[in-house]
Amino acid sequence: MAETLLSIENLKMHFPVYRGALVRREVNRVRAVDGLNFEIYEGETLGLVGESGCGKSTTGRSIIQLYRPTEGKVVFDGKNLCELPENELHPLRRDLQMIFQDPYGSLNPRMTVGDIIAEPLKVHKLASGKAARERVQELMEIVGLDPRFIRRYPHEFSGGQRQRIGIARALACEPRFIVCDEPISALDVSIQAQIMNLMEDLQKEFNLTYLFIAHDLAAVRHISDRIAVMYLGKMAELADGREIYDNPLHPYTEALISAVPIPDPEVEKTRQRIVLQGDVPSPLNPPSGCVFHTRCPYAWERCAMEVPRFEQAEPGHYVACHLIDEPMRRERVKTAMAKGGASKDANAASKPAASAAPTSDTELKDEVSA
Amino acid sequence: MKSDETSGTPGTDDVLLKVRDLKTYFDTDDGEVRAVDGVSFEIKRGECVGVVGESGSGKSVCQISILGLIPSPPGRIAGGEVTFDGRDLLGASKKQLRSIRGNEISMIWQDPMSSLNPFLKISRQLIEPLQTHQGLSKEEAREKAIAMLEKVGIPGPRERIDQYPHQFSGGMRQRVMIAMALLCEPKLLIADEPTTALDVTIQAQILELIKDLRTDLGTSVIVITHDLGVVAGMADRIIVMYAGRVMEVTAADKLFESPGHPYTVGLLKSVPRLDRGHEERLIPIEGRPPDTSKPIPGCPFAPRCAWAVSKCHSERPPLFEVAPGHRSACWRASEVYQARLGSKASTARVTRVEELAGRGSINETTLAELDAEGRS
Amino acid sequence: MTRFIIRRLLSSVVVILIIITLSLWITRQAPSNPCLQEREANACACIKEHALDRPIFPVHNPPPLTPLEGCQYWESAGSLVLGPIEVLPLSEWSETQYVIYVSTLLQGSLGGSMVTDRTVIETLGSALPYTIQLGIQALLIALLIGVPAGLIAGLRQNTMPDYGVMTVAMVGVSIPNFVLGPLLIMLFSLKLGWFTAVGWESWSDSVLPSITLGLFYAAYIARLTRGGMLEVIRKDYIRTARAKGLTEQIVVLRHALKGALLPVVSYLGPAFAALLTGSVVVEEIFNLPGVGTHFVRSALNRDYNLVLGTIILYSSLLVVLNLVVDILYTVLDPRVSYDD
Amino acid sequence: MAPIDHPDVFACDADEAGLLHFEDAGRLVDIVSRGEARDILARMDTEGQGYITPEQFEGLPRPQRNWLGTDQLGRDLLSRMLFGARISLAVGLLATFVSFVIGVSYGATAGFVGGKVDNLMMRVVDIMYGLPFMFLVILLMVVFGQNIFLLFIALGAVQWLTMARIVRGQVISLKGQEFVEAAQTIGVSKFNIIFRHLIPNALGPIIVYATLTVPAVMLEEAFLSFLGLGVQAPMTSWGALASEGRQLMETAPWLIIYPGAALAITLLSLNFVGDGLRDALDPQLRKD
Amino acid sequence: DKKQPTAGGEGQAKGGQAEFVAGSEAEMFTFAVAADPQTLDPGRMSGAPEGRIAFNLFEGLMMPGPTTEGLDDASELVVPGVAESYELSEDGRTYTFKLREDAKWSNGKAVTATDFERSWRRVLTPDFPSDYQSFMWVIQNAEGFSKGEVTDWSEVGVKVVDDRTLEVTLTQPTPYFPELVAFYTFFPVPMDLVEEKGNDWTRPENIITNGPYELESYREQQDLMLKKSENYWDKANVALDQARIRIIQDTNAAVNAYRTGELHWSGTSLPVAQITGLLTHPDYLQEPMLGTYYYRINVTDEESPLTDNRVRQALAMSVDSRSLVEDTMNNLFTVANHFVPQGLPGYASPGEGITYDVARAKELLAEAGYPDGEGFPRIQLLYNVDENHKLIAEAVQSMWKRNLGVDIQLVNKEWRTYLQDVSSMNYEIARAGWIGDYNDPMTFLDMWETGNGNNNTGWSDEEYDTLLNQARAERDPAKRMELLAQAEAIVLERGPVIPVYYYTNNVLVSRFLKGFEPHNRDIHLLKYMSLPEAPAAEGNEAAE
Ligand SMILES: Nc1ncnc2c1ncn2[C@@H]1O[C@H](COP(=O)(O)OP(=O)(O)OP(=O)(O)O)[C@@H](O)[C@H]1O
Ligand SMILES: Nc1ncnc2c1ncn2[C@@H]1O[C@H](COP(=O)(O)OP(=O)(O)OP(=O)(O)O)[C@@H](O)[C@H]1O
Ligand SMILES: [Mg+2]
Ligand SMILES: [Mg+2]
Repeated sequence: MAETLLSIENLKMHFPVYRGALVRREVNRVRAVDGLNFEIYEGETLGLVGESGCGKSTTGRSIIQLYRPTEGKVVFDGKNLCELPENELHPLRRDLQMIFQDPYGSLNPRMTVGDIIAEPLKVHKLASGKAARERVQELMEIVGLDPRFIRRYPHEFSGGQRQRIGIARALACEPRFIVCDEPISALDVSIQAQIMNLMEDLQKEFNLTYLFIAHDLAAVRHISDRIAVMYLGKMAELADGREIYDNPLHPYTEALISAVPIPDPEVEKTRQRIVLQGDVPSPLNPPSGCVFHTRCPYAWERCAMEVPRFEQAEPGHYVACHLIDEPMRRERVKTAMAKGGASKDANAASKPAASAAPTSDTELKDEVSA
Repeated sequence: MKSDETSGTPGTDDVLLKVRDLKTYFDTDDGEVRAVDGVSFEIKRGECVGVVGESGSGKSVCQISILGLIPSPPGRIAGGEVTFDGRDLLGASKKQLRSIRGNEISMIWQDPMSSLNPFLKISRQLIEPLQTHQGLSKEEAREKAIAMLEKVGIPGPRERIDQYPHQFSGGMRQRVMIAMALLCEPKLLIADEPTTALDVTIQAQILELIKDLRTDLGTSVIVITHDLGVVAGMADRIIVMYAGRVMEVTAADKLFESPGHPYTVGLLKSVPRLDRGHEERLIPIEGRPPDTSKPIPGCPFAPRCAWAVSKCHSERPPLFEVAPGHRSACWRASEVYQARLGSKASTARVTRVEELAGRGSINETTLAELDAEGRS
Repeated sequence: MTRFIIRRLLSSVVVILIIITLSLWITRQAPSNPCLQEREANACACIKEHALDRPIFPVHNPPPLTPLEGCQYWESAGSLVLGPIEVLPLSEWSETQYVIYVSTLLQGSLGGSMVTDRTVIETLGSALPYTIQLGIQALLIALLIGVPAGLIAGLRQNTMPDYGVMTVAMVGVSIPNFVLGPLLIMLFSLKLGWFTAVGWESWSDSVLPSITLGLFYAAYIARLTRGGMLEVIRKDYIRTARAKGLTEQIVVLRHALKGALLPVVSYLGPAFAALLTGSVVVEEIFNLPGVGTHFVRSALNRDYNLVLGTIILYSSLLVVLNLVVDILYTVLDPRVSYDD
Repeated sequence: MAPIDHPDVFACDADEAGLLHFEDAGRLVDIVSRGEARDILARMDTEGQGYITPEQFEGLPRPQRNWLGTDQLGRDLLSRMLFGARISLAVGLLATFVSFVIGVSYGATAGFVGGKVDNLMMRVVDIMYGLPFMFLVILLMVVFGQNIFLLFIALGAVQWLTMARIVRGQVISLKGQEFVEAAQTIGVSKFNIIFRHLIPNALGPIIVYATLTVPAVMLEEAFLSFLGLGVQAPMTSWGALASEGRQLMETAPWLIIYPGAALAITLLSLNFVGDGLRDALDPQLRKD
Repeated sequence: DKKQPTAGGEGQAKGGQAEFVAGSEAEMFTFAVAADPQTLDPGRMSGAPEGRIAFNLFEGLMMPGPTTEGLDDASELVVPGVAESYELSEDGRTYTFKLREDAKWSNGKAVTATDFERSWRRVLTPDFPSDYQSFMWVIQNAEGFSKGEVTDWSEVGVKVVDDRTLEVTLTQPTPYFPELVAFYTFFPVPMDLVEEKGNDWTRPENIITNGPYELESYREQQDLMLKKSENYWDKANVALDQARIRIIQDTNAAVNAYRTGELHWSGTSLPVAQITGLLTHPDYLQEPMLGTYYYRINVTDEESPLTDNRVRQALAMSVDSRSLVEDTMNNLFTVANHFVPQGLPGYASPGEGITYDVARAKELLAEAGYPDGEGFPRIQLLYNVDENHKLIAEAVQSMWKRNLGVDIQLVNKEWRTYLQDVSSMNYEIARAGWIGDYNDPMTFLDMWETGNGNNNTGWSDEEYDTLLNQARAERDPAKRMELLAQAEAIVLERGPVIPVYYYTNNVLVSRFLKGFEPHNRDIHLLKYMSLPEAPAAEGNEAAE
């Protein structure tokens, strides 16, 4: 395994909610990211998936210190970024860059492409004047943009081209690590492929490390070496890409993978989909215990009481789930559901609450014995 | 599965919606954008048709045109025919249209966040169509709405019906939209990217829901999306659109197995699949979609097409039937089809589609050439 | 909601207190004073009575306003005192005008006018109903003209009705009301004799002033409504409403109107405030017994107590109005909630 | 005959016979007062016939017209309007510029920094809203003396409140956008983020509001003129002219019509200029 | 026929001006005053609106007569009020007023000499906020009493002989004392009520008056209603039963009100701009006023050329007041060459006064060292915000520029600031106006005495002071006037004043109103007026 580039320890990012007209009091906090522990290796692509609002972006932003985390450490080059003051952080910003989800929104509409790409050069005093211009043109070549477009404004480009501009800007300061925050979800299917290919090529060429955030599991699976699954501000599972697809340990990962539609009617016909019930709880008051227990088909009392630890279940495969301690439970519930005639149809059509509430152990036993 | 059986062979041949040569143009500063440029298709009763294609290919505009909701100006329907249940929609009066909209044809809009009126209670928005179309009293309509909310899986509908949209989560809003669309038990349901705004797990919920409702009510469904995975699981037939035109029409399973159009081929290749290894490099379609504000004499995909011959740039291909029920608008459709089928398939008979003869751009010689090309 | 209102009112008290403080300071910085001429014994007496010759704030140099013998003349440097500030000994604090004023205020009094025999509360009390009625009527006119005009323009964007309405609106915005008022008088009072030219005896007398005052805002509201309508009518939910087969009337009035009016509603607060203060001109032209005239005249007369009273009245009105607008906002837009 | 002290006096109108009628002189002369003109004419009218011929005074210049009439002192309205335009426009632009500078910096800072600072800064604005504008102006007139431009800088300083609110709102909505975050990740300084990224993007509404401020200030100046606190005579402004004119509305309607029209037309055009400027500054609307 | 429009031209007033009938819309006799009365207490009041009200609500020992026109003798200016008659002692210092028996308060109580004595004493109380306290200082020891120097009231020259006899002793002979007594500061107030209610006694619900009218109601910024008093001794001769006094602040509004038939009398004098269209209207009335509009010059600044009398004279001589009056002011006022207005009984201003003489002015200026205005500093002309003042200032500015080559700067300040600048002498030349308080030149001349609070120019002249003092002591009226004329000549020759015009009162008053005579102090008592049934209907039809 390659060297560790970044190590994240107990990262927390809480957004306070204030109230009060004159004297503002903090009344609550959005626990967007609530205690993450993982490492990112040099040269790898770490995929980060999860539903909307689970804290993926917040994680990425906290890592590159766009948000100053509430708690925890982000160790890069032996330095804890979270503790560095702004002026000491400034030189390190070069190494940590970000590509944004929205190719429209992430480019200042009032600046020309040249200015946008040149800005990091100027800020970090890497080049100026003619040199900067040449460097910009070079970067444009690298990402596959016609250097003649240097004077154009972002709106004069297509979505894919805009995303390339964003990539060129990120590359401009020759970073070592790039957070890619859903860089493809705003793009069209056919362009997504272009961008993903480009990113892969650049990674090879410049030995980049990516944190690739997306909620499209297929895309993440395609590009990533390892995949981390998040749920409601917590890490659910982290493993090698193949491993996580073939052997998901966390019920949420399992459901997620089963839910991703496959563009193949044959596969779709035979696939058994796990349809999770209910909505994602609010990070303002996350459920007790395991945050997933409200939607988990296998949940039992313990899940509501006790927060599962994020541990290595198999080599290189980390998961936060009590099921690891009771490996048989999953199978028992599945058979119980099948017996009870609970097909996915029935599930979807009516009783949404059925599986949302944790089934008690006794109930389960009854069903099994019946 | 039950639903799979019905979708395999539509119960009846009866055509519910027939669209012929529909053209919708927008007058913009850059000229006339031909968002929909001669689209024809049919929807049978009880059938579920998927419409795919990339962003801006005219999928939504085409459906909105059917409902007569194209904003005008700048939009206008420049030609074509839309027959719904034997009635001409394009020529219908406003009043007639209103009695069809929301009643016989309902629509689930792309973005549930913005498609519900944030200023009105859910109850009001739900009972409105019932009061308008079925003349129900407020109480009756309300009861019906509550029942429908229950059906689409909103817990505690009696309390929640008096809430405002912002008090619902995205998935629930989409369910409300669906409930609203189904309240009048429409004959045709158009779902415009019903899940793009949603998470995968919620998306799965919604897709299941639509499937089930379709089975229950026997409604015809048009699902618009650019997510091939979504249609793969839902649709009986698939229409592939590109630059305002229909590129290919076929049964869902056929499309993925043996696409008959280079565009479809490219599309399928560029999508990463969860069930395949990630080592396989994606093959994107190079180039950009054409500018629909300029007239395109030939095939709009020709500039990006590896198969393109000179004819592709100059003449617009009609829909050839490459296999029974499988049509493709490509001069080299049969070759493409064969190539994909490999040796398995017999030589496809290239047939000129008679309905589209009105175009008259193809004469005997070109056809003969084509046959010759196909044979070689 | 109640908590929100209470919270807002409490913070308003602080705001008003700051405004009083600043106003007191500013009024005292304004050159001259109410008792300058030989023949202003009344004001001089009043000043003595209200301890206005005491400093407002602990300042280094006692303010230059020291009454000379018999208070016939009052020397004033006529410029801002910007010297270094030195804290007054505590014993003198209770004598500062600030402390005196605020404590009388707490007793519910705004003091007496320095020019007339009446108290500030009496004077403002008799004027306020007129100003408020005028303001409300003008606002109603502005809304009744502005909203429909804006709706028409917005719904028929880039057509003749749109251009027509908007041109009229622009002209409306550009005519100063001291031109419009006399014009209306000339036409409707002098030429046609429909209305009286001055004074406010019956309801009909308030028609012309309300129009004069309201027309500017009508034009403004028309613009806002049009903008709001243009934005809302393109919203997805309007398309949804149409797709449901609703009649155009329901679509516009039930689905679009609320959203289109939001910018108008948020403008209502400032507008009403501006209406109240802006009524000065109209009150003068039509000789109406309103607060606006007091405001200007008291400032010109250096009738400190009346000035402060007017300011307090205005700022309280403003605060309350802004609160009302905020509440109105929640009524209109269910997404806005102050109780999260 | 005494030499004519003021050769420019004779901007007179003669009748067909070329005679200048004595009793008309008052109405014809527009540069000096009418009494003056009459005296001069009387001195020239050697025969005491009540009129003089051009021959009697060689230096008589050609007749000249007051295209838009004259005011009470016989001054040419058109010239006064042209002079008034200088003041009105200068006042409008200057005050707007001041409000622009203060409002934009203040609003952008409050919006960008956010939190407690924002809360505090906006409370200050609230308080300023409640302050008596009239008093501020009188006070400022004294503090700044009689310099009209300084006075209107002061006016602008009062006008910035709304601008600050608008800019703040814009900045708050913009700062959530990804390009701002992008700039932050690059390491662009806060100052540059505000002035290079946020403000240029908020420029549309800012410009529109600024062009609305110009008329607002011009009307405000007119309002001050109405109260008699406007420009210092003999300088004038459109507001002052209109306010003078309103008193003579019936006897001399042109005195209000022309300045009023000038005001209205200018405001109308400014509106279009504002829209145009906004479009011109927005690269997305720029046509190649 | 190619006439260009010119504002304020003489030909503006067109025919058919009689299209409205004054007061046709009013329910009763209605006139306007320009502001809310600051108080209804005659002892404390000052100002025109208050006076207008006080003269009808209250009655002094003497009252102003109906007119000041065509009088030969100053004594004709006043008519008996509460006093049937008075006697003047030989030395001209003691007046004995005989009060009439039937003079009553509106509550029916008799008006007695004690009422006067107590009222006057109130006014003379030290620190009593009366602006006209000094009017009483002609009474023996009154000044001392009011300043706290004399504490024993009995030393003051006011004696109640009996209920109906009041004896007043003056310090010096004061020929205009009867006119002072007819002024509201000398009016009686209901002292019992005053003592009971304090300042609240003037509230409509409390007030007790002794004049021909009673106050019925008062609405701030709107109107006061007067009704004829049943207890008034001369009620038989009071023709108007009721009157409404409307408070109309803006003169434009007043004209509009008049034109819509809501007023019988515009009340206040109307400014030039508004009246030009009505100059030929039959309701237009111009009456002379005892007042002068002038520019005062600050002579205290040693650096300034204005300390040089030649410069002042040059400036004064180059102001063409004829043109100002005739052209700028549309003849609404009277040309002023002197400081004391014309028409004071027994007084003739000295010589030609200041005449328009550009040549002489240039000479004087050259003598002073500024030939053709060269080297003349840019001095400032201060005036307060007002349309008329502005017009005059602009005209004067151009006259000086043209005639002398002197460039001045106009400075326009709002009233209070203007006042402050004037009283602290922070100006160079300032516009001013002076309205006489009584029909005697003294009211104009004593202000230039050294140390007078209204001087405000720093000018002081020993000879002048001496002349005034001589005049004060002089018993022979003719000689006295002669001395005063000499004094005026000094002011005009070396003084700090440039007279511009004499005020006149330009009002609109119904031509059907009887008993409205010209009065040079604008005192018009309702008591003298009557309104025959106005031919309102005819007028209304005439209007379209
Ligand atoms: N600045 C902020 N202030 C308050 N709450 C915030 C802020 N930023 C994010 N949040 C909240 O934190 C949670 C996680 O947000 P985040 O953007 O990280 O989610 P995400 O996983 O990236 O979702 P998506 O897929 O929609 O981008 C959400 O509930 C969001 O509302
Ligand atoms: N109001 C409009 N004015 C001008 N052009 C329009 C308008 N609406 C749509 N178009 C154009 O019509 C074309 C088709 O748009 P449409 O919305 O149907 O695409 P789509 O296939 O639904 O794409 P998506 O997947 O992004 O929803 C686009 O090129 C678009 O630019
Ligand atoms: Mg995100
Ligand atoms: Mg679409």
